[in-house]
Amino acid sequence: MSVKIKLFSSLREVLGESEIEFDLGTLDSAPGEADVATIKAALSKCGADWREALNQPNLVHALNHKVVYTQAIVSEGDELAFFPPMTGG
Amino acid sequence: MSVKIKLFSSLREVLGESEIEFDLGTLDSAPGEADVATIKAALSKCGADWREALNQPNLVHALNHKVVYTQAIVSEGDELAFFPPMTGG
Amino acid sequence: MSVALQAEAIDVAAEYARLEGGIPGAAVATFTGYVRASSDGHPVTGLELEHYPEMALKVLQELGREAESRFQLGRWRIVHRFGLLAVAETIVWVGAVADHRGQAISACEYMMDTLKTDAPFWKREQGPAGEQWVASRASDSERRARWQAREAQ
Amino acid sequence: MSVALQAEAIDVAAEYARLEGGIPGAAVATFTGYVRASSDGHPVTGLELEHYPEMALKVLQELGREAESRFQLGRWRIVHRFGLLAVAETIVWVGAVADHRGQAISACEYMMDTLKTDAPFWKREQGPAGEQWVASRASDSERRARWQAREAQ
Repeated sequence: MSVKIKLFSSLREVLGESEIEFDLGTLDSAPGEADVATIKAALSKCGADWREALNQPNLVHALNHKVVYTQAIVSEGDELAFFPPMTGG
Repeated sequence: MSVKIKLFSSLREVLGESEIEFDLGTLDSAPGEADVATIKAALSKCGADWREALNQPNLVHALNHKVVYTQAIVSEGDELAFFPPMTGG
Repeated sequence: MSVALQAEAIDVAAEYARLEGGIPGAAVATFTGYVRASSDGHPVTGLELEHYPEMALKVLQELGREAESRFQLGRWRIVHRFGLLAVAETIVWVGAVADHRGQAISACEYMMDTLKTDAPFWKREQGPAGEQWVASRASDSERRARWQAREAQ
Repeated sequence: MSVALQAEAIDVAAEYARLEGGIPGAAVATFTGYVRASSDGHPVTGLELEHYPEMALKVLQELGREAESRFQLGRWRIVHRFGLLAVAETIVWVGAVADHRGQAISACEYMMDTLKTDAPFWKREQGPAGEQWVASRASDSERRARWQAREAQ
């Protein structure tokens, strides 16, 4: 029941993690009903730094390498990434 | 009192000349009053092919390497060119 | 018709030769981005480019295919670097081959405008005062949005 | 910062290297035009480019300087060929260096759009059915006019 969470750029730096496993089974949501917002809320309980990093207004969420809104449903085996706005090119 | 007349592309081909000398003294205009239109009118008397070539509606006139209107005054030593629309690049 | 993510400097001449491929379209446009020596008035001595490799590859491949379809490209190529970059080094190269110049030039502009905001790369500038993440620019989002507005029409 | 009129094929890699000059701006855009194998549906086997040398040089130098001032270019270069050209050979190359990508890319588009209608070159196409002068295109005049409209605003 696990999801791979990836963190990039300032989020990776501030939180000191680039990748963690997240167990969907720890959520109250029924299977198939956990969305990005639910996971953000759960991770925000890991501490003030997590709460702050994950709730910055311009945070980008990518689910399986596609940018998504917080309503996107997250399933077992998915890869969910959080990062600030992109600055390549 | 002469002006160098240059012809390019289809004009050069049709008229069989790439460069001729034109004597401003042959014009009725007072010195300093001959314009491109006057010279076109004079050259149009050289024959039907000249009349037709110089009176095509999209003819371009360049005086001393700058595109000009037919009202531009032509002076001794000037270089006047006639050609169809440009098609480089 | 391909994307490269690489740590090495971009060999612009080799990329051009490969894009043109001996059978050029009538029109080939390219764009190369380099590391600036300053940013918003403060000096920059180098750049670290972090990226999300799997997503970057997917996003840039989709971008190239979208440009191909929008601008009827015969060929295209996107090369983006990651890792440590010195001032004046190449960061990104895009190239497009089309029948008409407007298509090739617009495709390069579209690819650049889109990858700036949509491809998962993050710049960290190094300077005398230390290191800092580069903030995204409103002007980049605006340039990106111009294409979306045209799409919606 | 210069113009070349030449009979020889354009060495795109050498032109790029010279333009970039080891001290690049942040943004370098280039455009290369090639001889097409067909024109308005009929096959083309080659092209003869007639030009008015003194005027072509002046027009292109003024065009480069105008682009430099309009788009705040650090460097620019325009290379145009004349004489006999085979299919798939280079005809024209323009390059622009600027601080920002929009400037470099727009400068290339502006230089191409303007030289198409303002530089004294005339194409004569060779094909199985003989030779013919290429007619100017309304679309080229329209692209040129877009820049004049922006200027007037």
